[in-house]
Amino acid sequence: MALLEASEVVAGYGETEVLHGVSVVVDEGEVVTIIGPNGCGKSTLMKAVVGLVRVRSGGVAFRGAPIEGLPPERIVRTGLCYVPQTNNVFPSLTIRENLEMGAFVREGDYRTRMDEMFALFPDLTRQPNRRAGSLSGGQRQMLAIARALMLDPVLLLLDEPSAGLAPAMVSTVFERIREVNRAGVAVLLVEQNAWEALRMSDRGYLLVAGESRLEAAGRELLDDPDVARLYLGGRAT
Amino acid sequence: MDLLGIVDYLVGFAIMAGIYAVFALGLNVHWGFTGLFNIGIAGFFALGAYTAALLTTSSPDAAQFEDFAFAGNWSNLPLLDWGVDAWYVMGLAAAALCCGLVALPVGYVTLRLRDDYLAIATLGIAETVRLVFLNEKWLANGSKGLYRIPEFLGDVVSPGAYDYLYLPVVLVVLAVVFVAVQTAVRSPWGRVLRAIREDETAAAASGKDVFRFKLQAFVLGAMIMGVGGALFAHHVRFLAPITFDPLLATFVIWAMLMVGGSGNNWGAVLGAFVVWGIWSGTQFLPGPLGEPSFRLFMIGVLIVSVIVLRPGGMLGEERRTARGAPQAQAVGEG
Amino acid sequence: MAATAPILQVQDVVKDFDGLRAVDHCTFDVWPDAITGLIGPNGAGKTTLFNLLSGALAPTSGRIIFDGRRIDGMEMHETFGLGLVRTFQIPREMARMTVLENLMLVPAPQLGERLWASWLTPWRVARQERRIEAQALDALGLVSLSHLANEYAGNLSGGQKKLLELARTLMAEPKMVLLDEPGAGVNRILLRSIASNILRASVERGVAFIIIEHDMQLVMALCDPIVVMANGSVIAQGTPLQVQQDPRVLEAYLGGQIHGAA
Amino acid sequence: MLVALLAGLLPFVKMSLVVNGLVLASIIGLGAIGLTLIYGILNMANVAHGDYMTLGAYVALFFAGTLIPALGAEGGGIGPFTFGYPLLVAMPLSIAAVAAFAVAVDRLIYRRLRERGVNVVLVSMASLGVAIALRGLVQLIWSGDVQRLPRESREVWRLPMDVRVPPDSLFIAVVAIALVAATYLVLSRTKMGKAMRATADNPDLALVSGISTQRVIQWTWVMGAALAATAGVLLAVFQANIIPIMGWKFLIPLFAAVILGGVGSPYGALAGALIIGVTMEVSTQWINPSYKPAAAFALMLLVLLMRPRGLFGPRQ
Repeated sequence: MALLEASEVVAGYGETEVLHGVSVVVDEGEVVTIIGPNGCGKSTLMKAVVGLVRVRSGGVAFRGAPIEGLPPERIVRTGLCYVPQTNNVFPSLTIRENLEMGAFVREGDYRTRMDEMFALFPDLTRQPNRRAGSLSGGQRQMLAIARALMLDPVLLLLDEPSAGLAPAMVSTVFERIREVNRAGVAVLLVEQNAWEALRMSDRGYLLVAGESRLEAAGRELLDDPDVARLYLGGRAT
Repeated sequence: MDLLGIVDYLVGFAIMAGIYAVFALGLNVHWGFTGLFNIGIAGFFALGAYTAALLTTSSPDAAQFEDFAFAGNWSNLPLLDWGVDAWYVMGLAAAALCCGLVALPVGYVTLRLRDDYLAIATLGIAETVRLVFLNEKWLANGSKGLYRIPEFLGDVVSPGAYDYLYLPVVLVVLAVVFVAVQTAVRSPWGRVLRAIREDETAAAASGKDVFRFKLQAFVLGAMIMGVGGALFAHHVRFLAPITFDPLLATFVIWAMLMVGGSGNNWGAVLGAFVVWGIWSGTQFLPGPLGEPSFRLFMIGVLIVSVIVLRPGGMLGEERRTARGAPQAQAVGEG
Repeated sequence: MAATAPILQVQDVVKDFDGLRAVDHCTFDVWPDAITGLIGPNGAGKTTLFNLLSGALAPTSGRIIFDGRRIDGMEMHETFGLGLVRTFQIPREMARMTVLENLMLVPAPQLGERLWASWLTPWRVARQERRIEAQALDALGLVSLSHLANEYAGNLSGGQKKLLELARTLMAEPKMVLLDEPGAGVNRILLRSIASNILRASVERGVAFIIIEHDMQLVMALCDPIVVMANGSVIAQGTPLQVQQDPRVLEAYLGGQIHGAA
Repeated sequence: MLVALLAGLLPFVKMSLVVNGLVLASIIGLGAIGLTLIYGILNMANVAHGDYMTLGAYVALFFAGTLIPALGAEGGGIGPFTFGYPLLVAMPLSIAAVAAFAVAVDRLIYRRLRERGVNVVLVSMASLGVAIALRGLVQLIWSGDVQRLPRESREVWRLPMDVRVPPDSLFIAVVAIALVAATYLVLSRTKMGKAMRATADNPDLALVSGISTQRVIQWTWVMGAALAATAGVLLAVFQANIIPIMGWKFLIPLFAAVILGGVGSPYGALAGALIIGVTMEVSTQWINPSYKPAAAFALMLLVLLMRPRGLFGPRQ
């Protein structure tokens, strides 16, 4: 049984329909990347899965149980955590408090988990009482991922973790994501930075204009000549 | 009550409802068309009333009051005597002017900021105006108030018949204000106001100086409220700071506009008559139901109910359609 | 390019938010007879740049010169007054006003926008209103929305709102239009009509355009030159062909040495 | 700069006015912190906040002045204070009552409006309706006349520098400081307090972190109303009388403190309250004391003219 199974998801904002029936599957322990040109609906798909955008038709099942239509605060309790692309930390809260908020629905003690996070993201350890608003872009991204991991999720949804980061920072972030995955967490990744992302992915999907166009193993998708063409115009064959 | 008593009552009722309709129109310019949140109508109400009264009232016997110098009664000056009570008209105009002059600087400071800052600012105006008239005894006799405010046209009719003379005056002023407001909000000027109410950023992206229009609307609405205050002064002919309790000088007017339908001038007038009818009708209710406190409670409940259950009020906003354009299919309210 | 001087010069513009740099020393020119495409990955700073150009935001440093005048730090209604008009990614219509009113709002300066005019000289206002109404109906005709003139704008569909935005820019008789994703959420047929409207305005009226758009087919077909942004800076500019073949552009979109991987 | 200016004036100011100002400031502070929390998390100007204070004062009056004496529990005074033990019992009861009222009103009215996604100004408008209805209700139950808490003592303390304070002032200051400290602890130490700050920061991220907005809003009302009720009781003690309009009248200094401090910032509200409270009292050295609210209003306008986002708000 697949861990996450989104089938024929239709969703959008207001009058505008962005996803016209997208299907994506993530298995236990996998890294799956969704690539596609801007505006193809990658972020919308993420938001639909976590309940921030209403799924108009189609279904989302997590560990076999349907989760579409549930409010976000219920969905995260099922073991599925999400890191938005922007505004993904609480700026006026400290690093430590941000992590606590990540563990909001966790029963009992979360201190061990927090220590694990500090071990995984050493950048955050130095000043745990620093306000998140004063962190650099890379540090914020680490904090955002750490916040989502506080719940010990089975599946982590990352929306463009490399966006707006300096190139050196990008590889660090990807390195951390790999470590997270090695610890047994499945990752669903939306990325512009297709090359880096697909290299570490088990599988990839290409999304164009709200529809899934291609599904392939990570490296195969990388080598597909159609991909570059789809990104920069011209016709796909 | 005999027939004459009933007619007397109805005339008195119509005068008050008419005066309130003027206020409701002023509030409509603020809230209904521009989205300005004014919870200090009482300030402009009092300022307008006192201005008109001070211009026209002759000094009471000063010997009775220690620190009462009286700053008013400009009609004694032999400047103007144009026959048909020019000073009454001057009073109305001065009331409007004064309110405009107070609204201008306060609006200038707060209208660039968050929408709800204006609410606090208007509350501040109301309280400051009240305090001035309460404490500056030399100006308007403090808490004892001004009395013997002259009737329209002086004393041509007996006090008992004055209402019959004054009702047409109120209705004429109401009509003038109504036409002026209706013309203004239907003009391109009013179109900009409604655009600002709908989406400030988009209005700015359409090249409109949002701040300037908001300021104009705030001042115009305040001036209309000043006129309402002046009408009121010459009707009750007695003013004291306690007259301008927020209940009857602010809250009731909000209830009128919300019930009638904000954004619709006919609604504002209708709301004034309906709510004033309910207000003055319920005083005859038996027991605690007729008590002012219960009616105050009901006014609050009424405002909340309209917002929750029927945001458009009785009439709702009119849709402005163009004759030159093909007719649209019927579609529900947006 | 026939024009002799650029209509818009963006010079070394920087915008910081809360410690993050959204626009990083951007410099480029826009020519009056061109439809310029502005592309780049999400988070590249394109919309922020639009906000800086239109006056919704003030730059942290740098200069923006439009039509020979410095406009950085101006307010939105001021840049509009100079003939620089923008649209929004998510259309912002006046929901409880009719479609026609939404358009009639735009032309400036209108006589009737002075409060006194509608009281003292209503006939002159009415005359101007008739003219503006005719102009608005024309603009509606161009974008095929005539049948909805008296509908509340809030009741339009997403695509129709996009067309309304476009009509709004036409009403302004601008020198330059900034279009933020005119194609998003719009079907193919509508997209074609939007594109032809843009082209017509550019050719017939000499309006300069900058277009942010994700539909690359549309960009490549319509725009020349194309400016590519990534991480807040301009990384390439040139003809569609040049941009398509520029390895830096491919890298910005796909990350890392894509050719090295193959 | 403004602070420096005020400090420069200090030598010319009567100390007793400053002390009085600090006492007033602690009452304003309690109200303003609640108001600014509601502002920050629900994004609405709660115009009924003053009337929540009024309700708090009247409920306390009911317990301390009516119910407890009627039960025959003669309290007698506590030390030099004007009030007796009944007030100490009445205060928590009043807090509970006002908090319950605020939560009920939110369920009944504001939540529906939020779910409908209406403009925030319309929600504030609804709170105006609530303010009016609440005042009517208070008048209906307790009449519109001036009422007094039972008064057990009339002592005045004489301190150096010609400062004379009633002992009640000490009580007011101590209760206020204790509650501000408690609020600080709740916001910085408890999970719900942090969740409240998180929701004010970024509502969507709070949602996907599993924080239930509904519960956060409920607790915001509980805290805001509890602080307001306490402020109401303290105000009743401070001015030695209770009238239905007392809370509405208090809105100006409340909002002035909130706006000065930058909307949504509890610490800012506290600082704003200090400035407003001291200004109001000290202004009486030169102007007619009844102009105090006008002084608060003028100061607010002055600050908005120079710093539109308040003294402690973000700069951009």
